[in-house]
This record gives sequence, structure tokens and C-alpha cells, in this order.
Amino acid sequence: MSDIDMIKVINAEKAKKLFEQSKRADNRGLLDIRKLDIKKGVMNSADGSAWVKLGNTEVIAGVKFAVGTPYPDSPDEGTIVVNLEMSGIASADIDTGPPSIEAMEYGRVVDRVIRSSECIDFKGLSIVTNEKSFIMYVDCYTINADGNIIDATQYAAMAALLDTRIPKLDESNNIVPKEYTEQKLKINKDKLAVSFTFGKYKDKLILDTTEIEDLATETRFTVGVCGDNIVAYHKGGGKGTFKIEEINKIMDIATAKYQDIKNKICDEQ
Amino acid sequence: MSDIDMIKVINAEKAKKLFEQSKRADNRGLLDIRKLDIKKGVMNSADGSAWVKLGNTEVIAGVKFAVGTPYPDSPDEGTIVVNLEMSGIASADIDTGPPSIEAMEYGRVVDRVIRSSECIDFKGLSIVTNEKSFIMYVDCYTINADGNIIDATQYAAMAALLDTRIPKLDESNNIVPKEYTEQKLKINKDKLAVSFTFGKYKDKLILDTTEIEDLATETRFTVGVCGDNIVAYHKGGGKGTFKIEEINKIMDIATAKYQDIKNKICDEQ
Amino acid sequence: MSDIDMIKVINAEKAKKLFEQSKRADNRGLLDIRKLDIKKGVMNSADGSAWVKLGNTEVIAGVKFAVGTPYPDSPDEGTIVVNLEMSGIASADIDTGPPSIEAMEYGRVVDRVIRSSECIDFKGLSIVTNEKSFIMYVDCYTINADGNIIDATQYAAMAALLDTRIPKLDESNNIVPKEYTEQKLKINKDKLAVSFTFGKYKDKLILDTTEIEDLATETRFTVGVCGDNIVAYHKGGGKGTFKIEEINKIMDIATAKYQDIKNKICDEQ
Amino acid sequence: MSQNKRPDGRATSQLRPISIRLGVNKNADGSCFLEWGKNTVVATVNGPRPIFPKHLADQTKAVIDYKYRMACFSVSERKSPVPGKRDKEISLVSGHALEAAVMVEQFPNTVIDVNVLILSADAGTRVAALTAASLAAADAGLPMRGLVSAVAAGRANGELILDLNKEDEDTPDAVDMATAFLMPQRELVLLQMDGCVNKKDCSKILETALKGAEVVYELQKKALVEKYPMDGEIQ
Amino acid sequence: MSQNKRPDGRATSQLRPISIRLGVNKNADGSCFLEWGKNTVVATVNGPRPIFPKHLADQTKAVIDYKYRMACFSVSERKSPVPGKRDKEISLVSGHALEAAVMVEQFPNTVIDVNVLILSADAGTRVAALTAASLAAADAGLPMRGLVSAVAAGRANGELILDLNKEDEDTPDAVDMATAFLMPQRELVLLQMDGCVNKKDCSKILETALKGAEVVYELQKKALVEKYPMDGEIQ
Amino acid sequence: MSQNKRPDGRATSQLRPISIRLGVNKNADGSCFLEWGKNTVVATVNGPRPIFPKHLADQTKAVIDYKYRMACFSVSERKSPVPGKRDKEISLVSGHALEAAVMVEQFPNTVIDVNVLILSADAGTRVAALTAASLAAADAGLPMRGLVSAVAAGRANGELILDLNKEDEDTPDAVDMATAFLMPQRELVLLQMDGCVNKKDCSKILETALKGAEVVYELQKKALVEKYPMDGEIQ
Repeated sequence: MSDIDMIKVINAEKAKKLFEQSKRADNRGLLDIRKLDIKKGVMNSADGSAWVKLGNTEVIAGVKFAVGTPYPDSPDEGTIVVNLEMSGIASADIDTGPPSIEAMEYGRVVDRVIRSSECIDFKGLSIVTNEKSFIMYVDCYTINADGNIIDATQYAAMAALLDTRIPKLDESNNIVPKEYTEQKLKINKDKLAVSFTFGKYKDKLILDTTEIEDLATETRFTVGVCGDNIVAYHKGGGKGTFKIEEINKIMDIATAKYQDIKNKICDEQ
Repeated sequence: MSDIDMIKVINAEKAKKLFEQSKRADNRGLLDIRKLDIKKGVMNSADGSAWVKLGNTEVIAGVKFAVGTPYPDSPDEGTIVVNLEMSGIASADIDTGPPSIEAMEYGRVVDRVIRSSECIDFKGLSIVTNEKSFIMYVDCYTINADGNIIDATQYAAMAALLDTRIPKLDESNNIVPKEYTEQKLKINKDKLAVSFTFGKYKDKLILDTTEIEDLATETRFTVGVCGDNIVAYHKGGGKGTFKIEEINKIMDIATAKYQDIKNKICDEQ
Repeated sequence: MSDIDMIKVINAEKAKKLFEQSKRADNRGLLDIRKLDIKKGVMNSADGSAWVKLGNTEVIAGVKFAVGTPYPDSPDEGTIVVNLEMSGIASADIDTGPPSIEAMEYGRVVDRVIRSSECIDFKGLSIVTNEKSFIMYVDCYTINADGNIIDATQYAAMAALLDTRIPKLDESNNIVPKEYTEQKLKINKDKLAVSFTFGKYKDKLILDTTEIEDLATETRFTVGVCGDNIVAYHKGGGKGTFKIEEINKIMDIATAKYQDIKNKICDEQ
Repeated sequence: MSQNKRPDGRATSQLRPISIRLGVNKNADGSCFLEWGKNTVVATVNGPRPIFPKHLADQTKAVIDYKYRMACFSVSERKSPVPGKRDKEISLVSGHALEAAVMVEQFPNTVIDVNVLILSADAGTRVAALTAASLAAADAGLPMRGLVSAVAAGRANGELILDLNKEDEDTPDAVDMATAFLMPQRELVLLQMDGCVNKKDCSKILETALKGAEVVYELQKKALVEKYPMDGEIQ
Repeated sequence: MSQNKRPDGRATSQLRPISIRLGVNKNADGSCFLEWGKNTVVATVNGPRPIFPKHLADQTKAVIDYKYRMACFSVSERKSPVPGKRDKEISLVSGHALEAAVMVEQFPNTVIDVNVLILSADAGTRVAALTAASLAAADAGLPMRGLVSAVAAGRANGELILDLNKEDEDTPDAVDMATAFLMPQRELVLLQMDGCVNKKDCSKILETALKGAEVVYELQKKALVEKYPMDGEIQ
Repeated sequence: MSQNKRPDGRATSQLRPISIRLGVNKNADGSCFLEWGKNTVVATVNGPRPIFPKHLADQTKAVIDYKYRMACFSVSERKSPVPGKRDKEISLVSGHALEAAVMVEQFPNTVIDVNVLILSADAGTRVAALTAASLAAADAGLPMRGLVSAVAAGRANGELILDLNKEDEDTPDAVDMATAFLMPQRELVLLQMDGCVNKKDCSKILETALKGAEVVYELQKKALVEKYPMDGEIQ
């Protein structure tokens, strides 16, 4: 990671020049999102799954139910845990092994976007109040890393949840492997959580950056949208900063793009 | 840590010359202890706490009760666990992260001094014989490190225990947060445990060394005193050794100083 | 480990030349096993133990029983866990601390040889079906490492099991320390598991290699034999490969040597 | 925004009392002891120093190694001394915030160690910690573009409020937005939120936070001027 | 060997359907996506690159750092993301197998990173993974003595069979032998077995495995030729 | 001190039987196998060798890396193989003790590896281990100021006694003092105690320990002279 890949540096310099003219190497407008393909139900071993391609960035998400004890302060609710692993699969730059600090950062953002939204009925995941409830693990893996892992992961996790079937329980309320109820996981689509991550270069905001563009930008901002509401903010690293007006602008852009992405996430292929 | 700070080396050489004349840079006699200030009840989130300043060395100790299962060989007793963290806060030389081997060594010495003394009534920490008893965690943090961390930590831990209130239990014998019984933790003050750590340079014994003096001494010895008794010995590293007569002398000095330090620890400000 | 010990390299070159003439530095034939000494019952703290010397390679194995919950798919069976630690004791080249990847590899092979054989009656280790069964931990330590750790460990583990006494249980089915039933662990000696590890240099197969010979060979193969059956295969690293005919030959050699090693393992001194 | 009093008597846009002491740690290049309501924080800054192991070095700037820790006794139920995901995430985003303020490009191939220990916690520890760390960096004499003034704002019981304490945070409709501004530039260097709020309220909360940050900034300047009396003044 | 049909309709010596796509990962030097029955595997190969920390380097050859991982959702009950003993052992022996195929002696003091992720598992994942990894190594342009063609063979319900799936593996008399051959040389580079089988059956299972490996090898060649059309042909 | 017999028949100031074998490990620079009552210990010493990673090196002396380990089967209930706090602390203080005996200043920037494995434990393992390690260091030919002769002394059933075994240690009033002397100088290089004893008894226990250490020292010398016959004699 200490080696500087000169080709990437040169391309990032080009990207900066293009940004100044409000252009991008792939001819997108600064606020255009790359082609988004979502395939659900791709992994038969998962209780729900989705494969997201956002340009060249690819993320697979799989849901697995487990049974646990509810938290004392929400005895009649289940919970969700979103993890992201940026495995060595995705990029020559990324080490496998213990989760990188970046994977942790991105995973936490996605976790928070989904958890704060009101699209999941956590009470519906209770089994026996105070005793047993479902934990939904959403494990995400980057298969190709070409920038904007956060949004690709968020879309994959959300789509996998839409694909999720509720497992059958035996008489002692343990999960029966590979057997499902008729029921799908209930998701309130009006409140579906969608994240939008903006790069910033000088005073330009750039949506859905590629890996090269990530190198060119000075900082990054993620906003989570759920229906008409904002559910999460997260500013990334780098020397860049934001004015309050820019955050307001980001919220306007994100809410305007919301319906389109939501439709793609909900779409039954 | 591999870098040698030349200023410290030079000052340590000065300290050695002074030791040979039975003098110290701060004009103390070789067996004088620095100014000791103890403030109890400083942290409202702890069940008991104390802030100790021993010269420039500062340590904070906080007590937290938890409920656990008693050990099979002492079914009607609670227990105490003393930890020391020499956080990066205290010194530019110390890494945070996993507890350093030094912090572990010092913490174990303090733990043993207190545990071996008979000042704490462990039977009084039993809740239900064989089933439930209190664990008292005494977590200590170095805030400033200027030598003799062991004694500063021991005084802080002991003072925090004197400040400790017993939490209320609910009907299932779990701790009710932030509620306390009228009772304070019972400490037998006649048996209060107090540690004394001596540095050694050539044939000189030096009590309560500063950081620079630590660099100047050749080894270190800690004795734990409880009333008329000795409760712990611990020889530190370095090329220095001790004759049995020196240990006898150390015991004499420590027992003579006992009452004074004990009074400062017990003092209600 | 990065340092190349030139003396070892030179001796390994000599070993290669000797192999080409079907000779070895210690005058053994290529398929001869070194002197094997097995002493059982050497550690009074263990429930069973053995000290194996295979040439200069020495391994100690000790068995300890614990009580655990049986696996859901074998509710009326106990289990065995074999661990190998190649401690710093054995060799200047080996670090202590977390188990090395090699120790893990060797330990897993030995575990599998013994587990797959039918010499241990796992049903006999059940205490209460579905609730409690014995776990037999076989912990092995290399005391001297002079090649062929796998076989020395396997013989030590097997011999320690033959030496193993079943502990007494109290009325709640917990182990009573240091008390044993009259019963020894039942081992079906007709099915005793024995491993044989072959090095390969060019087209030569060499049984029971020394440390220097390990450096000279191009790969390694272990076969586990149990009576007339094969219970495990394991190919080691290196650039060498095996033809199917060679595996067939290895099986023939191993089964021919089986009775002799088995007798040594079973021998009551 | 209503000016109703909150349970602890504060107005909706009123900060808890803040007290600052600089240079409290003799062994650190810079340090700050900060009390913010019932939060108690010690922050130290050391460096820049050469980084180990070397392949972690950045050839273009100093790496800021920000470590946010909570004392085991700082919260209601004893916290494990092992840093959790929350600690690591706060360390990461706070380090990012400081990086935008410190002129890290002046010290390539080095590391600046920032250690913050929460001794007592009552909501808002990450902003208290960052406020203290920024002061410790200034106390260490690091060249800075400005100070980082951090504060939380959000919603409780239907009111948009500044500087939530634990009681505010535990209300059913609570929204907690942690912000940090580079001051006097008024630029956001940290912004995190959990909750579900409409856009308009988000903007209002941000404005409230900025006002709070301005108060924090004044207190920070005052503490610095007290320790380092100047002919002129920090702008 | 009997040609009775198995529960899933296969003949005893018939492989499950295998589909291969090369170069699926834009960021890797070489990559392979492989479906083998209900197993789904992605493998990437990167390097050789200088090794860190340096004392891990081998002065005589490249180190192959093979990492076999299972996605948490790839098995019936969620797998912990922490690699266990099984993962480490499979990584070790698979790395050994690849090392015998790749001309590692050409790249002293470097490391070649091989990452395999099992997305969906139905018995035989280690051989599917190694088959994919070998293709990814070829796709990365590494000089190789041959391809590694891996396949499992063994016994279920009294029959000696090729390519056990989970159902076969769960039969009471099941024996599972994982094999990998350097092809076209037909040399074993990985051989692992658990079970209790007589020598004669062992030999038969090995022969069955070799036949299976030959089929796997043909599919591997086909995939490579499709991506890299040649005047001649891989031998 | 009374000369009453203890449960195992020993007088109060009598050591358990000690047997020593040197050079038992072919691959170590120095080694010692030691039986002390029912304690069984193997110790090896290797080095000095260059230290990795380099920033751990001490420019003024060799670092002694003393590792005290207990075999899982050495105690009544199986011990976890993961070293605990007790193991680490014993390793630390024992390393300190050896450091005072070995002329470490002759080997700056290196490490000397000391490994001790307890195969069977019956109280007093740390002193048995250190006695063995000191012999292994001598067997490795390291330059030494003297030998480290370690022994425990303390109290059981109201008696001040030498060399407590497990039975002695389990008495209600037990006090266990671990000591190690640099011999023949009679200087303490390790001294640890748990318990509650008056000063006078402490002094007596120390004297008892020194007498025990003198016996241990004689046995150590005998073992060394047997392996390395000399014209003169170790002083």
C-alpha cells in the first residue's frame, strides 16, 4: 500500500483537470451515476442475496438469519448486522485477513443507513419477547473495486434484504436449515434506505466516483435517504471540507435521485 | 521506543552522580517521597474513584462493580481485579493499544499488594454462596508518567476503594445502574495495603524515583505493607541485585513510612 | 527463519548425492525407519502420556479429558482433539507463540489419521446422550526436532492414548481431579492407526527423513494405515509431485511396515 | 427554535458548561484537560516523529494516528478495555477531521500521535474529545489552518436542540448529529448522524450546530490566549 | 465401477456441470469465476510483487500466499468471518499444489497473492477453488509447468464415485479424497483423504480421480483458448 | 525452625529430590532437563542472534526473550495453550533474573532466546524453570557472572519451610516466596511473594531460601562439572 502506482497518479491528475471543466473521463456529468445492475437471489445458500454492478464496481451481499437474545432495551425487536469485507479478490491493493479500517468504515456507514431508516420492521423479527429474536447478518463482499464501494454495498445489502425469506423454526424456536416460511422479509418500500456518496474536488461535487476519481477528490460525503427523510450523514477523510450550503445541496441532489435508484433496487428482474 | 533521548540520558548521568553523594535533583533525601495529593470521588460515572498526584506522576483509578460466579474454591467470596493502562496520554514513549508488558507487570504488582492484604473483606462481596458474587474492577490510567507508576497506582487504587459505594441489586440480584446502597465498601483501615518502591544505584536505595531517576537506577524493588505485615515482594528488571540485608533494610524503611502514607490515602478531603 | 544456515545447505547437498545412490548419511536404507523408543506413562499429571524418540526427534504427548456437549450429528459420541506445538524448545529455528502454520499442518494430519481410524470407540466416550460426552485432548510437544515430526507425533499420540485411564465422574458428571476408574481407554489394537511419512527426491522415495534430509527432498507424503485399511493421505509442500503408481507403492511399503511399528507402539515396557 | 427549558434547565440552543485547561501533561508535546457538562476528557498530542514500521509512512504528509479511548469506568456499565468498532470508527473520523486542520503536508513520512481518554461520559464524548484534541494540537505548536470546534446538535422531544446530554439522547425521537467545524472558516470537517429527519430540519440542526461551534471556538481561543498571551490575537 | 445413477441423476463417474469465466475482475492480474454444481467460486491472482515484511522473503523463489475464504452466507449455518483451522489448512495445501505448477523459481524474493472466495458451497469447494486459482494464475500470465486440475473422488453408499456433492458426503460410509493433478503430466500435487478404505479401493479412487481431472483439464483448456485464441493449442 | 516432618516426609528445610541432565536437546545451543520432585522442566537457550524486527533491538545489550510455558497436560485441569497473564509475568521476572546473570552487555543489538516448558507441575515451577534455564545458558556457553539458583520458601501449617509442594501451598495459612540468587554472590535476582507475613518471618524465610539456593547451586555445579570436566573447578 505504500507503493504509489504512477499510472493511477497520472490518471488522477487528468481527472482533476476534467473536474475543473465539469467533465469526467467516462463522459458522465458530475452528478451522473454509473450503470447500475442488480441481480437478486444469486446465492442459493443464502437466505437472501444480491449481486450489484455499479460500473465496474461489484459487490455481493448475502443474508443469513441467526437466533439470539434481544437487547434489554428493545426486548421485542430483532436486529441487523451489516459487515463488509473488501477481500483480496477485489483489488491487488487490498490485503485479506483482519478487516481493514476502510472496510470497517464503509460497513458501518451502510449499517447505519439501513438501521436508521424505517424500512425494516424490527419488531417483526421478534420470536419470543425478552428471550429470542432474529439477528439478520448481511455479509457483503467486494468482487471488483472501482470506486464508490459504499453505495454499491448499500444497494447490494438493501436488494439482498428485499430477496430475503424468513426461515422456519422448530418447536424450540431454532432455525430449521434450508426450510423457509411462505413469508418474505417485510420491507416498507416507501421508506427504503438509499445512500449517495459524493466526492469533492475544489468546489465541485462529483457523484459516484470511480477508483481513479477517488484519488483525485479531496474528500467524500455520504448521505442516507429514506423516503423524504435523511437517515445518515458521513464525512470521509482527506483535506477537503464542506460548507453547510454544500450539505444542503447534497441533500437536494440525493433526494431528487432517490426514486430512480430505489426503483432499480426494488425491480424484480 | 528504540530512540534514545539524549537529554534524558544526560540527566540520568547527572542523577547517578548525585546519588553517589546521596543527593537528588529535586533536593529530596534518598528516602523522601514526593508531594502526594489524593482526591477521591472525582469521576461520577465510577462506583468509586481517586486521582493521585505523586510529584508529576498522575494516576486515576476508578472502581466498577460487576456480578459474576464465585470461584469453586471460595464459593462465598467476591473478588477484585486491578488493571493498569499506561495510555499514550501519559507519555510520548508509550504506545496505546494492547497493554504493554510493563503495564501488565505494574498492574499485577498492585493487584497482588491489595489482594494479599487483609483490608478487604472478600466474604462481604458474596451475594449468593456458590452462585453470585461481586467482582470489583479497579481500572487505573496513568495521566502523567514521571516515575514510580507502581506506588502512584497502588495509592490511587486503594483510595478509590475507600471511596467506593456498594451498588443496589434488583430482585434477580443484578446491579441497578447508578443506584447505591447506604453502605460504603468495608475496608479494614488497620490493614490498609500500601506499597513502597525503591530504586537501587550501586549500594544506594532510593525511594519514589522520578522518570529520570528510573533511567539512572540499576534495578527496582517493591514491598507491600499491611499494618505490621509484609504482603508482597516484587523485584524489577535491570542488572542490579539485592543482598538479603538490603531487603531487611527496605522492610524497615517501608514499615516506618507506612503510617504517613496510609493517613494520606485515608484522609477525607 | 530467513537466514540460510550454510552448514545445513551443504549437508543437504550431500544427502541428495547419497539419495541418488540409494544411500543415506546414517547408513540406513531409503526405506528404513530410525530407532524408535516409546516410553508410556511419563507424565503423572496427564491422564495418559508417552515420550517418543525417533532417532534424535523427540515428542511428548499427554492426554487430558474434559467434559463437553456432543455434536448434534453424533449425540452419543465423544471426540478427540490432537494439537501439536513445535515449541522453541525443539529448535533454534522455531518461534514460540502462536502455533506455526507448520505445527498446525502436522497436527491436523495426526488428528486425522487417528480420528479416521476405527481404533477408538467414540461411542464409549459418551456420558449422557445429547448432553455430555468426553473430549480427549491430546497435546503434543516437540522436544527435539530432527525431521519427521509427523510420524513421531502420531506414534506419541497413539501411545499416550494406549496409556490413558478414564477419569472418575462425580454425581453431576463432572471430572473428579486425579481419580480414575479401573478402566483404561478402550483401543481396538487390530485397527491401531499408524502413519508413515515419505520424502521424495527425484524418483526416490525415502522413509523417515532427518532434518537435513527434509531439506534435501522435494516433497513429502504421509499415509495413515489402520489394520488393512488406508485412513488418511496428505501431500506436503515443495516442488515435487507424485505419480499414482508411486502412491500405490507407498501404500504397499506402509502396510508392510505396519505391524512392526504397531508392536512398538503397543509394547508394554 | 423554541426557547423552552430542558430537563437540566438549559435553553434549547444552550451548551453545557465547558472548562478547559491546557498543558496539563508534562510529558506530552501538547495536552488539554476538558470538562463538558459531565464529560471529562484528557487529550495529548505528540509528534511529528518518524513512523514505524516504515511502509506505513505517507510520502506526501504526516499520518495522524488518533486514538479515542474510554476509561472502563467512564460509562454506566463497565466498558471492556478492548477497543470496539465504535471506538475505532470515532478514532478514524476524528483523525480525518484533525487532518483537515493540521498542516500535515509539512511533515511527510511522519506520524502525529493523538490520544484522547474519556474519563467520564454523558453523551457527546466524540465532540468533546475532538475539541480537546484540537487544542492539544495547538498547544503542541503544530501549524494549523484553524481550530476544530466540535459540537453535537439534534432533536429530542420534538425540539431541535444543541448539545444533547444522555437524557436528551434517550428520548424516543432523539436524533444526534455530531459536527466539527474548521474555525474561523466555518467549514465542516466531521459530520455524522443517526436518525430519521426531514431535509429542512437537517439544515436547521446544522445551523444550530454552527452556532454552537462558534461558542466552542470562543472558549477555545480564550483558553489559548490565557496560556499564550499575545500582542495581537488569534483571529 | 457401476454406472448406477446417483440421487442427482449423475453416473458414478460423472462430474457436476462446470462453467468457467476468465478475467472477470478488472483490478486483478488474473481472475476466474467458476461454477461447479452448486459451488460458486471467484479466484484472483496478483503479482509477483516485493514481499513485506522483508524477512518473509525466500531468496530462491516466489512465495505463494494462497488464501481460501468462505463467504459467511456460503454454507447452511452462517460461517464466522474469522478463518478457522480448516481454512488455513486448505490454504496451505492448495498453495503447495500451485507452487508445484507455477515457475516460482523465476521470481525470487517476491510474493504471488492468490485469493479464492467461496460464494456458495456444496462439497468439493477446495478442488473447485484450486481449479479456479490455477486458471487465474494462467490468466495472470504467470509462467507455468502445466495447469492444476483438481477433483474429488471417493465412496458413497458402497459405490466408488467421482465428484461427491453434499448429499454423497453425508452418506454413512462416505470417503472423500481431494486430488489435484498437474496436467497434462498427470502428476499429483494435492492428495488428501479422510476415511477408512482398503488399498485396492484407494487405487481405484485415484484412477477415477485422474479420469475426472482429465475432464476438468479439457474444460480449463477450452476456457483459456476461448479467451486467448491461439494459432497452435495448449498441448 | 522446627525439624518436624512434612506430609511427604521431608524436614522443614529439605528440598525435594532434584535431578539434572544437560545438553539433552541436539538442536539448541544449550539445554537442560530438570526434575524437581514432581515438577518436570525442559529449558533451552539459543543465541545471541540478530533481533527482528530491528526496532526492538537494544543498542547497549542483548535482550533476553524468556518464554515460560506450561504443557496443557502439566496441571490437574487441562491448561489452555494460550499464554495467560501469569505465564507472561513469570516470563518477565525470570528474564530479568537471567539478565542480571548473563553478560548481556557483550552482545548489543541481539536477542537471546530462552524457552522453558513445564511438562509436569507440582508447585515451584517458576523456580525449577529458572534453575534449569540458568544451566541451559551455561550449557550454551554464554558468559555469565554466576549461576542463578532459584528456590521457593514460605509457610505452611504455621511452619516456615523450604520448597513448598502443591500440598504445602494449599494449606490455609500458606505463604509462598519465590527467590532466585545469583551464586556464589548470594545476591537476589528474583523475589516475589504473596501472603501476609510479619517482617521477622520474612527475614527468616529469606534466610531459609538462601540456604536452599546454596544446595541448588551445588547440584547445578555438579551437573556442569560432570558434563564439562575441568582442571580447576567452578568457584
